[in-house]
Amino acid sequence: MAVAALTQRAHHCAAAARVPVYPVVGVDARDRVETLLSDPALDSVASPRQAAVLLVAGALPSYLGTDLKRLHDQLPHPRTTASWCAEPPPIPASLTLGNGISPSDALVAAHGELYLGRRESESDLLPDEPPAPWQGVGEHGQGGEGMMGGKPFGRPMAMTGQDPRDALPLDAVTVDAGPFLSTWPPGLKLRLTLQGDVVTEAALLHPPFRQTEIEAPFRRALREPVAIAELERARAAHHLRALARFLETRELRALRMRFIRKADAVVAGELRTLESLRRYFRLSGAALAIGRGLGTPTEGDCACLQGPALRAAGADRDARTDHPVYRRLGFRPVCGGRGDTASRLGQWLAEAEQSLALAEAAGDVRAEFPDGIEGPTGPIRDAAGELPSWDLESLLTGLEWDEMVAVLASFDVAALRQVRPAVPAELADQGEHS
Amino acid sequence: MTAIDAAFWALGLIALAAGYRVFRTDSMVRASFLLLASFVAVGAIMLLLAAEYLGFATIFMMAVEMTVMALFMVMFMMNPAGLNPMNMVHQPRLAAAAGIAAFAGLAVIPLLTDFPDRPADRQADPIAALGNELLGGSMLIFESAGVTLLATMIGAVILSSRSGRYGPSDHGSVPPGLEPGGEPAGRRPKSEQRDHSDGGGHAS
Amino acid sequence: MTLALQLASVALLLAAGAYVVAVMDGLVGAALSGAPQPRVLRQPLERLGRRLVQQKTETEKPDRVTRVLAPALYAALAAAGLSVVPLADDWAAVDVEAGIVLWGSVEVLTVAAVFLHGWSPNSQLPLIGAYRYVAIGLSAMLVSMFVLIGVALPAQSLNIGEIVESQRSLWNVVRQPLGLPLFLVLGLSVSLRGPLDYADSADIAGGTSAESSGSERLVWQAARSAMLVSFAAMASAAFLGGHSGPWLPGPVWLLAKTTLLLAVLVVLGHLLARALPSRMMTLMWTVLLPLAFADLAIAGLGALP
Amino acid sequence: MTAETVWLVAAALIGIGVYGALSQQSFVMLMMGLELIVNGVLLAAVGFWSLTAAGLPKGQLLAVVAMAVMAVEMAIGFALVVAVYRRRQVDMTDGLDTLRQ
Repeated sequence: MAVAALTQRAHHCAAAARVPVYPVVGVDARDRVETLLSDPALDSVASPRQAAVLLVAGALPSYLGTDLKRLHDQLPHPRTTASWCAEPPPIPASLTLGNGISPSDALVAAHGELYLGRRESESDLLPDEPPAPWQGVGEHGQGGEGMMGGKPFGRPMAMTGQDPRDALPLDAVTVDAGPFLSTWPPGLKLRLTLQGDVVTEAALLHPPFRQTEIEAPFRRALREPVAIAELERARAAHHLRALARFLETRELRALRMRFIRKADAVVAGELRTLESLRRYFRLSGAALAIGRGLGTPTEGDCACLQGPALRAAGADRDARTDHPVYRRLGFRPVCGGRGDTASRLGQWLAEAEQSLALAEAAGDVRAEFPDGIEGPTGPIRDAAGELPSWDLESLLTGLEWDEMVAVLASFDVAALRQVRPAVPAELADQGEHS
Repeated sequence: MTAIDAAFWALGLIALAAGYRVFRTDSMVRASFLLLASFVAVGAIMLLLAAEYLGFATIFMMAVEMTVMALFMVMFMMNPAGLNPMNMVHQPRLAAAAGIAAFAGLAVIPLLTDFPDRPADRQADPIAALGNELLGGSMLIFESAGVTLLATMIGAVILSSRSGRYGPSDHGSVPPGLEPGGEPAGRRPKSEQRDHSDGGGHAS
Repeated sequence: MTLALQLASVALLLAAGAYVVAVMDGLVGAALSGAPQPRVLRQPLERLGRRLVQQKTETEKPDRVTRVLAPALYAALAAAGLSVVPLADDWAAVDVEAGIVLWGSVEVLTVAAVFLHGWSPNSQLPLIGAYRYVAIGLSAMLVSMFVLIGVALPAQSLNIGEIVESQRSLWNVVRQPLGLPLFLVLGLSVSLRGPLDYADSADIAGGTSAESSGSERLVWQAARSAMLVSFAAMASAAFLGGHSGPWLPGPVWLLAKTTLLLAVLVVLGHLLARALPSRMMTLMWTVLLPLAFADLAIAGLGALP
Repeated sequence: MTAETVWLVAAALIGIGVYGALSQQSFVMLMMGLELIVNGVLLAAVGFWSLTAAGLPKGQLLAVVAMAVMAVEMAIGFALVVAVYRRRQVDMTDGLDTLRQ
């Protein structure tokens, strides 16, 4: 009796809790999802094992369906899937957001129903099979081959490989990471060979999805006059969001939320200075935490980059320099960094501050940019040609996992999308983990 | 049987069972932590024996050692849980016989000899006594242990670091020539005729 | 009977402390993020409810024994650490002569528990968390041991009660100014918090607890908070004079000092960025460890008769 | 808990350690056998100190020395494993047959 009452009580408590959401972000959905998850009633979690709601937002290519289904099955019961602007949803979703009622209210309501038993928990989409078949394989049925090799008990067996750092060859294991790993650019999938937490080999299997929501005013400016203030605020918001993502990799979830909320305030024109954000950034020691010289691309690779990443490496290329309106505003590109991770972060912060100052100075000046405009991640033109590929793989080789995550977070999606995958995405072996 | 007796037998059993399982499991991480369990049980027995400092110090030291050992296992064999079943035992009969002989030989001593029953005074402060002994009468022993540990640290760093006397130790290391670019000085190791890629180094 | 009573009081203190930590986390998080949190006082209980009814997930071929034991061991270590802290004059749950050494074992076994927690699910990301935590956790522990020896010097005893007693006239935080800041590093490390969270961090999808849900996660998270409480109590006994203070009864003083340290630790955890493991390692061995030596030297000079 | 029973347990630990050290091929496992032997010695020394030597301080000293031995053994042992592994890629005693040059 007492047990039943307690269980009942626990269910009621659980139903009222913040909704643990694991977001799967597709094409052009990242900013929207981040803004949604900055609602205090929702809690964006780092692992699918901690979530109750799988939020699938934006379009996803169908060849990632198996990855997504596996991710879905990793959520513990009770669980539910919500699709948001994903038409058609790549996996069956019991909840569709965006029909009138606000998405966060819909998620809260569904989560409550889930724990009160008024909504069925979703069953597995894939048969319960080991990530790599192992039972019955090998002489002891453990999936291994002799002393080395094979996939004993479903995990790849480590094999000795060369160490790039001090030539102590330890055992290395190859795993696929992504495409839905939290704190990674959504869609990015890498095949990594790890020794401990050191990446000894990296190959790009799938580039991150396009995220161009913030570029809408810039594309509009190619055709019609748009207020400079609007453009510059959008640019500042983009940079603040990028910094927020980096802060998350430094375990600063509260500050990340602050940056995202401020980014939204910037777009709405409610914020005129980034003084307090800069103070928090400095106080947190985020730049000290990564130090200098991490993730510096070669000179050739730097030349392939665009926008802030290029300017962080010292080049003063900025399409705004030659525009008469910007010249009148006294615009000078911010540049002169060392091209490493810390200078890319500093670049974002400095450019965001500069953009806000420009937005203030411009007032309601409007301008048109028929020949192309400097977007938040690089020049935007009507007839955009293929951009040159650069070598992300060797940039990541030799880094520790945490260093790799920091480096990845210091590039915008556009830069990562320039890298050509080692294997066509559709053909890449379907990996094992989220 | 008092509570202390019961605790002693239980802990003794844990120490022995865990110690034996160390050599019977096929995962080296498990082996490390089984050994740690054995040490923790022995440390707890020491607490029962009123050796408070030694008991906790044993647990403390062994926890560090075994965690590092487990880390080494993962470093050299990065396999999350359980290795491929492997038989890493040689001369098992001889080893078992030697083990039993060692036990029997040692067990005979307490059983046949009549030791005086002079338990330590539980009211006395054994930690202060140990401290006074270490920095008093047995200062020399204590200091030699300290110097030995220092030498160990230096030796361990030199042994495990990459650089040998004449360059990276994993490359064949040879002394520099007498004139620039000349033949290496010193006696030439015999192996050089057999295997050029693997010239004499300091590990031979 | 008294033993049962003492154990119960330790468990109660830890549970209450874990709740306070969760509330502080909510408040500090809300203040820093600029987003007001609804129902800060109720949220920990709601999370508790969810973890009680949520499914406990399984991984492929885990080490079942250690998967259950590691969180339990972590919680037990937190209790063991708190049990040697005297709540009032001559009243600690367990009065051991070598209290400082016991706390040292607690620190080290915590590293072992975290490693086992990451190793047991047979999964890549948790193992990476476990693997790199050992390196950082052991370094932080090394620093803390020198600091604790410095605290034992003026008391001429390894007993925590004696150490509190030795601070009647002057707190250790004044006598050895380097001690408390260095010791706080350990607090963030043993409870896997903020700048020293190398085991359960976001960059590896939750690290050692990336595969845990439901009751397993409940015990683990509760143990993390409990360990922070246990550490704060130990730090206030070692540096802030523990239960000693004028006017008010001893336990109230200890509670106040512990709460203050908890608040400091929670704020630091939310505010400071986690350094790259290699940089943190360098910091520990080239800056913090020499500082710990300096602290020990200061303590030694101060303890000269 | 008498001195005899403590020493019996210690003797059994030493016996298991001897078995382990002689039967294992891996260096690290071999070291574990040695550690277990020292563990037995440690227990015997503390038992001696506590139950028959009337708390003589030298008894504890013996245990401290045993611990130092253990630390030295482990540190040098690991360093040797790393050094040999660097050159030979082996971590098994049988692999050392070819070390003679």
